[in-house]
Amino acid sequence: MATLTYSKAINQALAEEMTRDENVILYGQDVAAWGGIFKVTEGLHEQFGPERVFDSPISENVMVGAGVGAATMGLRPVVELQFADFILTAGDEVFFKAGMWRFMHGGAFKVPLVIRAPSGGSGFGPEHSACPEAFVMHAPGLLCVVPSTPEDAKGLLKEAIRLDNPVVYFEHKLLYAMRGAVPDTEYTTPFGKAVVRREGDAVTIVAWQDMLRRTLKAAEQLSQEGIEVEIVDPRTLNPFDRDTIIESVQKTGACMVVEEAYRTLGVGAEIGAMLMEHALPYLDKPFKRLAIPDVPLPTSQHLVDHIVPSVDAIYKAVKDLVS
Amino acid sequence: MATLTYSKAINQALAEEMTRDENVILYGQDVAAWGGIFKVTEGLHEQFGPERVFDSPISENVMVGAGVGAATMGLRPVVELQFADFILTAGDEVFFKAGMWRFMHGGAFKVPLVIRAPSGGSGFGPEHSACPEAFVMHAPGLLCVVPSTPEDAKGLLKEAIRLDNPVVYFEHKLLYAMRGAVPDTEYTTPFGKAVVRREGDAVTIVAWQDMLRRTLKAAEQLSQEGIEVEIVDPRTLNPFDRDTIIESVQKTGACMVVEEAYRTLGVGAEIGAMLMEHALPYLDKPFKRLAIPDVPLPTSQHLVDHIVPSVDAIYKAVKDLVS
Amino acid sequence: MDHALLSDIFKTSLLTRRFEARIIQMAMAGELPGALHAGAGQEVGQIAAISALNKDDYILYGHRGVAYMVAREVSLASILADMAGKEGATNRGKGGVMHVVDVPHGILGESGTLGGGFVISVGVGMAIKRREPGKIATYFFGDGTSNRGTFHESLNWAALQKLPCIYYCENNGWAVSVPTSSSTAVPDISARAAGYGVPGVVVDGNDPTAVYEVMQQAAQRARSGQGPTLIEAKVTRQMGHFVGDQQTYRADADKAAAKDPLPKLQQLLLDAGTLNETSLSQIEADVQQQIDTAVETVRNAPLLAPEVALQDLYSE
Amino acid sequence: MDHALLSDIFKTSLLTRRFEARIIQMAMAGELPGALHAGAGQEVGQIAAISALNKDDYILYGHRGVAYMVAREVSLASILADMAGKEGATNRGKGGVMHVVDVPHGILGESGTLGGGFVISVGVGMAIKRREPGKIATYFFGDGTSNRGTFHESLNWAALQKLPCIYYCENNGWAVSVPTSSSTAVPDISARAAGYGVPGVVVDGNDPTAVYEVMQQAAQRARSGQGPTLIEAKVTRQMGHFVGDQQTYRADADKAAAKDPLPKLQQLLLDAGTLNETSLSQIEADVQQQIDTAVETVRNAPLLAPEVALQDLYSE
Ligand SMILES: Cc1ncc(C[n+]2csc(CCOP(=O)(O)OP(=O)(O)O)c2C)c(N)n1
Ligand SMILES: Cc1ncc(C[n+]2csc(CCOP(=O)(O)OP(=O)(O)O)c2C)c(N)n1
Ligand SMILES: [Mg+2]
Ligand SMILES: [Mg+2]
Repeated sequence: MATLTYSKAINQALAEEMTRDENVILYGQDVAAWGGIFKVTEGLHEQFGPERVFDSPISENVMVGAGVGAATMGLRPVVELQFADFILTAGDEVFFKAGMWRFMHGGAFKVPLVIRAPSGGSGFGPEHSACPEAFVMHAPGLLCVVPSTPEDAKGLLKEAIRLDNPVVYFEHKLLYAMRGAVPDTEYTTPFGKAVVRREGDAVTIVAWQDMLRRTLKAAEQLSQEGIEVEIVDPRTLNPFDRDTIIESVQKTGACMVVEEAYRTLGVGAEIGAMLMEHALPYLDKPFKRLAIPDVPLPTSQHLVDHIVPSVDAIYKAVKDLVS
Repeated sequence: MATLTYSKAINQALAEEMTRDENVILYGQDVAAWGGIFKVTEGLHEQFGPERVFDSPISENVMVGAGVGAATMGLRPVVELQFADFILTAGDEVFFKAGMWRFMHGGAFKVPLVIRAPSGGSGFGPEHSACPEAFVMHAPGLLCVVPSTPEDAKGLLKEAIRLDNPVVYFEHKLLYAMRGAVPDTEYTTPFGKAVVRREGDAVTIVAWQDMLRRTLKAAEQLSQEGIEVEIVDPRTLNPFDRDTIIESVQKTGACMVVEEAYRTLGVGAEIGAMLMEHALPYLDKPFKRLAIPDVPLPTSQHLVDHIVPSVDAIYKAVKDLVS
Repeated sequence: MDHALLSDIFKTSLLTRRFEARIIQMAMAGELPGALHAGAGQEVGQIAAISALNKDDYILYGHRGVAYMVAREVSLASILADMAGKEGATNRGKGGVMHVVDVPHGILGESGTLGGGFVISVGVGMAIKRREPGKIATYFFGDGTSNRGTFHESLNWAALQKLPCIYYCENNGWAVSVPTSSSTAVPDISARAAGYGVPGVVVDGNDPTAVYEVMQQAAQRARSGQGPTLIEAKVTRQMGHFVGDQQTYRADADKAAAKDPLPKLQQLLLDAGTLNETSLSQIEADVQQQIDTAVETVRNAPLLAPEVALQDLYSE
Repeated sequence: MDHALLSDIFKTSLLTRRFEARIIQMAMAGELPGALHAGAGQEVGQIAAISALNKDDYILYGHRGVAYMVAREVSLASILADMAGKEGATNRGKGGVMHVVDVPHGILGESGTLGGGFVISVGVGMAIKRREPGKIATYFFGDGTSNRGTFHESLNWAALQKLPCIYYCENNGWAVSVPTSSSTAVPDISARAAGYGVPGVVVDGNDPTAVYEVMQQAAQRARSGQGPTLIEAKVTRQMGHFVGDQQTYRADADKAAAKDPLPKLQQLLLDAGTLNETSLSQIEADVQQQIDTAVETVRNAPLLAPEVALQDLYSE
């Protein structure tokens, strides 16, 4: 297994799938000569040429909408939005054209479209920093992916490109530099299968991307005090693997969600409601959500740090819960 | 008390507030000479003239965005989107400009904007039939109103127009013709106060707009069998009155949400998670959600009827729950 | 223009006109939902435009009538089935008459939010440029729809990539109850072509020959890799925006009939002797028969199963 | 143009140039976040344009530098405080340098999503037309931003309502790493004015006198109720898109300096005797002093309290 960064893993997935299938094209602002503002697409323009990898105007609506149209007629576009927040700037195209074009035409089309959406991070301000997963998870017709490791980033993107349904692929800006082992051999990662990142009995914590990384850190500290938390990484939010979470909760009797989305109707809300429907008998502690307290992400880092769940906040929340 | 239709109540609220404050303007497609495609704004163009009530181009982005800009500089625009779904067509303007303009400028502006969004109903197809409340409730900065009676339609709209914050006002298409008593004297209805529409002890049902109407019908049948359900109408989703729901659940020990939004991460998800956080000890029955099964609204009525919670479905769900 | 072709255009227009009349009749009688936006008065131009394209060129349309599908020989029964939510519907109850689709006949559907076709059609253009070179994607849209931001992003995109796309604007002077003059800063939508370096052409949409010719030029341009053309056809909406619209907002509603191209085309063909009273009544009879058969077929067709509501969202 | 005004423009431009240089220096040193998009080379035109407006006219700007605020005498310390997240910040840590706001000085802020200013500024136009007649709203935006759909919807809206708006496009030939030719189907953004029936004017953005004159005409037009003007200033981005951008994508980066209007303006004023070596060094000293004071003020200012993150969303 080679050790790669999260962004290099994405780059490899793109290169491999573009090599495998000439119908895969890639476009977005600055993705060509410059390799993307986050340098994720470096080298692809040179390798696959301007017909398959090209820069686009600042026109998010047509970027996504053209991707849908092209997908219905046999291409497999990968569209890079410069920031995940822009799925709302292209709201009609993401939620209605990508999400519903097949449905409203009675299944006459397939829509193999991937929208790459760099999410989270901070310092970019209210319109460039969000984790808008919940908007996508609520909307019918859109698959939703949240890779947390280089291995998953590669495997889930390769799978996304091969699927015949539209996928919003959230890549977390703060994970781009993360290093991790990636299989040398060809693989894809199936959608809808959560993974237990750490075993424990004290409480089940559901977290992904940067919040997973922070939760794992907090878990180390807690472990030194004899508190072993179980951590579930959903990997995809649609399809969503409830069973792994329910099984874990049957063991731990408690659940906490740590997420970088706005708290109200964040992904944690669905997990809470789902558990109340299917696991009420096993729950002996109140449900807990750590999330953004329903304000946009500010620009100044120390204000951001005040509202994004920190390792310490996760640590404290677990202590409260178990005591 | 006069008996008015829901749409006439909205019309009166607009007329009264425009009379009270000359900064209130109203625009949208077909709202002027024609009085709106749902005839809600009839007579206002004649009464207040073309500078204050005018038709707009088919330009949802600028319709909402200009409303925000105008609001920051002292007007109090009421923008009619022809269909509630279009809040996503104007996604950037609704979620970022209306929701965040004040925040990202450190409170330098007030944004007294009302977006009127005709929701629900059916036969209009996937892009003209949704109840997209959950998108708004998840987003920071947007107040969210879901009036269920002519009285509330008028009182909540008058309040919305007077508030200095942006409000998405969902008016349900199937309620336009609903008749109800409306006070003759001046009044406004405060945000954030749910109302118990029917008292009971069997289960707490949270429902609003057309789903409330159906739930009340189902409650009649259930009552004949000695099952008394308690029905809570939240009236506004942001601010959201948790206490009334929690108090009711403390009495009934069970909760069900009936809504016209997509099930996953619909408003019911937040209610379920909230109860699990704050009312777990009182809950002796699993939580239940009746909602749209995560597909868009089709056009054909009998397909719509298959997926929108019916009086009968509500009746059955309660029977399952209490037995 | 060749009269054989002209009389084909006439026949298809007549079929469409009578077919929509029947749909309206059935809607009034409560047998169908009143979701049709009648194309009466615009169908001659629509059909003339489509007849200038190859049968395998692709079409995205607006909501203004069913001529687009009729011109491409989508079965009348399937269109009725879409409205009735019955077996045989092209979109299986999901989209009704708004989203009639027939890929083999090049009918790629419609966006319910106006102007969605701008972005979808350039995507289709990107795909055919790479996978089916020589084909064209044409998007028919209204004057009001040209005020969507997607118009701008799409035309810039198509012009930049020299996509094989045609933008066919049907300027009927109205968007529901709003006259173009109160919604659009320029009288000619075609003036907007200048912002993208593409040809902008105005044509009398009531003149099938003129329409045919500008479409041919645009098609030739698109096929030879020179990119899109913006065509603006000046037309007249003969009826209300939707079934039952009394047009109380429209002072000149009565004057519309005088501009109806269908009787004019009929007269032209009669004068030229291409048609005569006998052939004409033969055509009328044939049209009625086609419509009657379609109506019968659909009356006898079963409703779609309610569970179909849950299908077609994801491809398995 | 009157040399007193020209030397004011020079002074403000120099102050802006030196101030941004200091900001970059502090960012490189890790004392500030590197969020600035330097306006070097574009500030002369920006300031000349603003000097043609009244002090109480409103301005919405893009992200290209801080000249807009400096021209309106927003305190340098408050701009630094916005970057540093300290007390005295105009947007209280919420928007950093991207959303500097100062309503009393007519600075109405920025949309983080490019082109949001198109829709906000026409709304401002609607409000001042009714509440503060005689005032103008000007929106400064880049060539790349003109490809947003909001450009189209906004210009049609403003033209239709004859709003007192000015659209000032700074065409610097680039959108980050993408040359205008690969993102925009027309070389002149101003060509797009034709689609809205408004004047489209190209001006040399390096020539303050020329800029001043076209802005005056546009302002006169807006104030007299004739509606918006689309001005396109051809300018040159002197530095990278953001702090630290090596511009590896830009072959002609080295040629940019030759087009820098600031030294030209300085030479012109020296040749004309409006400035001399003494007055010039006096100006430089004065500029340095203003900047030093601002930097000192901010260094001594306390960080905003973390809880401020939770404020300013709703007005009470
Ligand atoms: C984005 C959007 N806004 C509004 C509507 C509602 N609507 C349907 S048809 C129509 C008028 C369209 O006018 P035009 O484009 O000129 O076409 P015409 O009806 O005249 O053929 C409107 C406003 C819609 N479907 N989508
Ligand atoms: C809607 C949107 N898309 C993309 C971006 C990211 N972005 C910020 S600046 C920029 C380039 C802008 O180019 P231009 O408008 O020409 O202004 P310039 O930087 O040249 O001054 C881009 C793509 C954004 N902020 N908003
Ligand atoms: Mg029209
Ligand atoms: Mg530029």
